[in-house]
Amino acid sequence: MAAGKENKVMSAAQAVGMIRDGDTVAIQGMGTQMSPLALVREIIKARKRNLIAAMIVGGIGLDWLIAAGCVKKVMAIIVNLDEFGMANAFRRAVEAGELMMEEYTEHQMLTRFSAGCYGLPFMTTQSGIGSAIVDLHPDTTKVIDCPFTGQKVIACRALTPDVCILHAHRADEVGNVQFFPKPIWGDVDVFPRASKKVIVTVEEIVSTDEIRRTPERTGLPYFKVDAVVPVKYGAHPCSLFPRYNFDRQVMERYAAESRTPEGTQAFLEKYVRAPRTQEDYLDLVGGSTMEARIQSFWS
Amino acid sequence: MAAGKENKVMSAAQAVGMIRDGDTVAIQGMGTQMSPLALVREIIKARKRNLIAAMIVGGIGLDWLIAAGCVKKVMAIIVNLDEFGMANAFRRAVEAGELMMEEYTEHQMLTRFSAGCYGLPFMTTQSGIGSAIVDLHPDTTKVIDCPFTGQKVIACRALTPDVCILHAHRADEVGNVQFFPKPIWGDVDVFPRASKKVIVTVEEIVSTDEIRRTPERTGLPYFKVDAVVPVKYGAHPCSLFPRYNFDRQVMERYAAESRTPEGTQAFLEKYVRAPRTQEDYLDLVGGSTMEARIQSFWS
Amino acid sequence: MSKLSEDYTIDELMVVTLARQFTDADIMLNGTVSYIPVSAFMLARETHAPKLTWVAGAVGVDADPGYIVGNTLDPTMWKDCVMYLPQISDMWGYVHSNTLETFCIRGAQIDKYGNVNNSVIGKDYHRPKVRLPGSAGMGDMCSLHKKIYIWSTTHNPRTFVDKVDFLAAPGYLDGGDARAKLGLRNGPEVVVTDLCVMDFEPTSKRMRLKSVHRGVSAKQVQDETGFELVTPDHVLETPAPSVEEIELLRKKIDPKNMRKIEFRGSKTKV
Amino acid sequence: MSKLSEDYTIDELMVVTLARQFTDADIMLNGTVSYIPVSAFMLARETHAPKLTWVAGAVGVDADPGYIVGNTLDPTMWKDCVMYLPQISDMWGYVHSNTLETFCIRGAQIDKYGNVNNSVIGKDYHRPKVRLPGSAGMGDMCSLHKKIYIWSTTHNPRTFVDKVDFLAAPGYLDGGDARAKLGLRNGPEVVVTDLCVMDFEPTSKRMRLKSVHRGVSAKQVQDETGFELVTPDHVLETPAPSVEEIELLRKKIDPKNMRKIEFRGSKTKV
Repeated sequence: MAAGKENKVMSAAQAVGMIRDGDTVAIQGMGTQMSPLALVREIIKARKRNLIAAMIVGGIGLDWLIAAGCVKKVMAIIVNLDEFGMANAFRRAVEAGELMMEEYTEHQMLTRFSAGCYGLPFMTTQSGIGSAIVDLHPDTTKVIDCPFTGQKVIACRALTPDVCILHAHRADEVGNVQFFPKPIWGDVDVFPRASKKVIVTVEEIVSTDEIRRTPERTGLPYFKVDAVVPVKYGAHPCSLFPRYNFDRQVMERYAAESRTPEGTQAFLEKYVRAPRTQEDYLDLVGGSTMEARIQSFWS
Repeated sequence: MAAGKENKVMSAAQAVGMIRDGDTVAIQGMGTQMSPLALVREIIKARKRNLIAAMIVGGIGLDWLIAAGCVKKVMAIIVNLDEFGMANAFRRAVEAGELMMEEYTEHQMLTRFSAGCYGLPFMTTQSGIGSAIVDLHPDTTKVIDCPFTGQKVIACRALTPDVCILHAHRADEVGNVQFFPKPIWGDVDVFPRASKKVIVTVEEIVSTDEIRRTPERTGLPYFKVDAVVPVKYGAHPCSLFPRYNFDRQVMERYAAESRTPEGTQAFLEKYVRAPRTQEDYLDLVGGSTMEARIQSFWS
Repeated sequence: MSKLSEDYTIDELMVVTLARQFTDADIMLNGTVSYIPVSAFMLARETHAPKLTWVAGAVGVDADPGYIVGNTLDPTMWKDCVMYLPQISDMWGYVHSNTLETFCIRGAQIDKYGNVNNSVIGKDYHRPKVRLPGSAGMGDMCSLHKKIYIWSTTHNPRTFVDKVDFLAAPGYLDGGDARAKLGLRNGPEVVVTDLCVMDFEPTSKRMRLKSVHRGVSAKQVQDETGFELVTPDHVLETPAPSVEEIELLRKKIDPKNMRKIEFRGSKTKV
Repeated sequence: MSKLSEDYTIDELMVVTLARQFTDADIMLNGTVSYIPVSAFMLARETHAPKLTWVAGAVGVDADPGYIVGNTLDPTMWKDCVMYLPQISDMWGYVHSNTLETFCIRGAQIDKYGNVNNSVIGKDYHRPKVRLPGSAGMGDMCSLHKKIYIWSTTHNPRTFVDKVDFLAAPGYLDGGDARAKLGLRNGPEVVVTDLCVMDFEPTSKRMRLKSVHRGVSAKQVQDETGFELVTPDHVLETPAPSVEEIELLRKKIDPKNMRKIEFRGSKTKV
C-alpha cells in the first residue's frame, strides 16, 4: 500500500500517535550517529508500552526508551553508547530478566529487513555459520541447503516493522525525503522500506521544486512516507553527518548518570520529560553553546 | 580477491586481452543506453569466440557480437533495439538454432547477479511464479518452499561472470570509477560486483584528488576494477546520461541494414572492423556533426 | 467537461481510454516502447488525476520532461523528477512488496485469459518459428500481484490467440480461480486495442468485450479475435475523447507523434 | 630503519605491532571503539604499506581525516575518502564474497581456539550474569572467511578463558580441522594484547605464545591466561617500535591520545 500525495507535515506528538502499544518499531541510528532522538523523547512522553525495538546498533535513544519502561524486547546486533561505554539501562534490564534481547549478526539482521523490503518470506546469508547466534532464534533464522550446490546457507525470515522512525536532512511536505549523501548505513537504507508506516523528522521542510533540483539525493519517495515532522537538531545528542557532530558533553553526562537507576531516572526527568518542546530541550542542553560544541568537523 | 592499487590505464585492445574464448561476459547496457560499445567493437576485432553474453537488455552491441560470430549463448530478459525494432542478427541466429537464448524475468536475472555479488550460492525472488520462464532453466531457477511460512519462492542460482565490461563517466588511474548520478539501473549496479574481472571504459581519466572531492559519485572502488580504458564517446551510438544522447541516425541505419544478413555484415565491416581507432570511428559517424546530433537534452 | 472531439484518431482514442482508467492514487511505471501508456499517464495528470505519479522509465519519480522527447526508457524522460529510483533495491523492492500495484503491458500474443507472450512464436521454445524480443518485465509484473492493463495496436487473430505459444506473463492462466490458487493476487484488468476495450468476466476470467471504438462493430472485433469473446447483448461505443484531451495530447504531451511509432505493423492507420 | 624508541608505552607498542602485520595488499575495515587498529592502519600507510587501504568505519574508502578526531565509527573519519561504500549492497557484498579478506576484532572473552564472545557472561544466554553489548560485526566476519586479527587491552584470566560462555564469533571452534569442516576458510591469525603477541599452532589451532612485551615474562603471560598456552622453548621479546613510528603515532596520527580510551578497565597503565 502506497501513502498518498498529501501534506504530511505534523508535530512530533501527532506523528507518535501512529505508534500503538506493542508495535515493532524500527529505530534508525548507530551508537552516536543519525538517530531520531526528538521522536524517541516524544515516545517516552506519550508513555508507549511493550514496544519491540528493531535496530542494528542500539544507542542512547534505545537506553532511554528502556529506562522509561517503553520496551519489552530488543532486536539488534549491539547495544552500547559507542566510546561512551555500556548502555546501562539495557544491561540492567536484561540482567534482571525484564527485557528480552534477540541478538543477530549484522548481515542476518540486514537480510531480515531486506526480505521485508521485498515482501519476500525470507532471504539468504551465510553470516553466522559456526556461531551460536544462529541457534538463538529458530523461528527467524534457519540453516538450509542450497538446492543447486548443497552448500549451507541461513534463511533469514522477513522483518516488517509496524513503524519506522528516522531523522533526515530535509523533505518536502508530501514526504520526498533527502539525505546528504544518500543512505549509506544499512538502517537508513532498509528500515523505512521494510516498515508498514514511516515517520521522518527533518532539519527542514523545502519545496518540491527544491527537491527536483537534486533528485539523486532523495532516498525515500512520498509514497513510502506517512509523517513529516520538522525538528531542528532532531538527532541531538547524536550526529547528523555532515551537518553536526554528536554532543560529547551530553553523551558523557548520560553515560555517567546512567550508572545508577536513580541517576538514569533523574536524567530522563530533566532532559526528556521536563522540556515541553524541542526549543526547551535545546535551551536546556546549551542553546548556542551547544551549537558551537557540535559544529561539524566537515564545515 | 581484490584488485591492486596500481595504474590500470590501458588501451581497449589490451583490456580485451583479458577476455578468453568461452568466457561469460556481463555487458552493461539497455536498448539504447549506457553500453560499452567501443569495447564491444574491440571484442569483434579480436575475434573472440563462444562467449556467453549475460545482460539484462541486449541491444545493438549484442546484435553486433552475434552477427560477428562471437556469441554462443545469451542470458537476458529481452533483446531488441528498443524503439528501433528487432535485433535481427539475434533473431535469425536463434531461429536457425545457432544461438541459445536463456531467458529470465528481470528480477530473476538481477537476483542471480546479486547472489554473485555476495558470493552466496543462491538468493530468492517470487518473480516468475506462474510463468513458464521458471521452467526453462531448472539448473539455475527452482521453486522451493519457505522454511518458515511454506510460501513458494524461486531460488536463483548465483551468476559470477568471468568478465564485466562497462562504460562510465570517469575514473582515476587505479580504477575508482564515478557515475553521475550513481548507478541506478540494475546492470551498472550488480554486473561489475558479481564478476571476476572488470573492464571499464571512461569518458575521462581524472586525478584521485578529483575523485575525493565527490566520493558520493564513486560506484566502484579501485579494488574491484582490473582495467581502465579512456574512450571518448565510449557508449556511442548509445547514450551516456546526462552527457550525450543515443545517436538516432546510426541506430536507424543499423536497424535498416540489419534486415538482411548481407546488410548486417556490410555494416560491421564499415563501422566496426574498418575503423582502426576510436577516432577513426568517430570521424566515420560524423565527427562534430555527430556531436551536435547527440547533444544532451539535459545540457 | 469540454466538448467531445470529432477528429480524433485511434492512437489518440487509445491514449485517452487508457488514461481514464487511472486515478490520483495510481503510481505508474513504464518500460520500453511504451508511448501509449506514457501518453496516458501524462494526460491523466493533466486532466482528472493531477496527483497520479508517473515513474518515468521505472526510474524518475514524478518526472516532468514537458513532452515525449523520445524513447520511453531513456533518461531524457526522467527530467525534473523528485527521485531516481535505484532499480534493484528500491524499484524492485516497491514492486515486489506490492507498494506499487499497477503496470501496463503488451505482447505479440494475448490469450483469452489474459496470458501474454512476447518470447517466441511456435511450440518449441528453443527452436522457434519466430524469436521475439523477450518478456522483459512482463513475467515479473504479472507474477508479482500487479493490476495489469494490456494495450495492443494489432487487434487480429495472430495477436489475440486461443492459447499463447509460451506462457511468459501469467494472466488468469486456465481461468476461474487458477491464478488465485497459485497465490497470485490481482491480474489483468482491462485490454485496450485499436478496435475495442475489453475486460474479464469475473467468474470465468474470460476476456469480455466492453466497448467498441467508433465505426467498429462487435462482429468485426470477434472476426479479428482468435477465440470466442464473452460479448454482452448491448455493446457500447468507447466514449469519445474531449477536445481538451486531444489538444493536450497533440500540442503538449506528444507533439512529435512518438505514439504513432507503435502502429508500425498495425492495420490501423493513425 | 630509524632508531628504536626507548620511551614507548604499551598502547603504542600494540599499535606498532598490529601495524606490522599488514601489507600493501590489505584492505582494512574498522568497527566501533577501534582506536588501536585504526591507528595501526594509519601507521602502516605512513610507513611500510603506503598502498594499504583503510575503509573508515567500513564506509569511507581510503579516507584521510589527518588524525583520529573521535569515534572510529563516526563520519568525521570518512574525510577525503574516494568512495562512501553503501553498507548493504557494496560493503556486505565485498565482505560476503571475500573480496575483502581481513578484519580486526576484540571481545570480553577469547578462548584457546580464538573463539570470541562479547554477548553475555554466564551460562544462560537469556538470563546472563553480565549482559555485554553484543557481537556486532564479529559473528559475521568470523563466519565469512576473514583472516582475523584479535587485539585485547585486558590480558587476564577473565578475558582469556578456556571456553567462551557464548560462541558469538567462531575462531577454530574445538580446534584441529573443526573450522574447515564447516566450510569456513581462514580464521584467527594473530592476537596482540597488552602483555604479548600470540598466534595459533598450525595443527591443533591452539593459541601459542609468540613474543612477550618488554619487561613481561612468559610465566607472567601464562599466569594471566585462563588456559595452557602453547609456549615455545625460546620466547622472543616483541620488537620495539622505531622512533619514527612513535613520532608518527604521537604527533600525526593520534595526537589526542584517543587510543588510550581502550585501556579503561585495563591493569596496564598507558
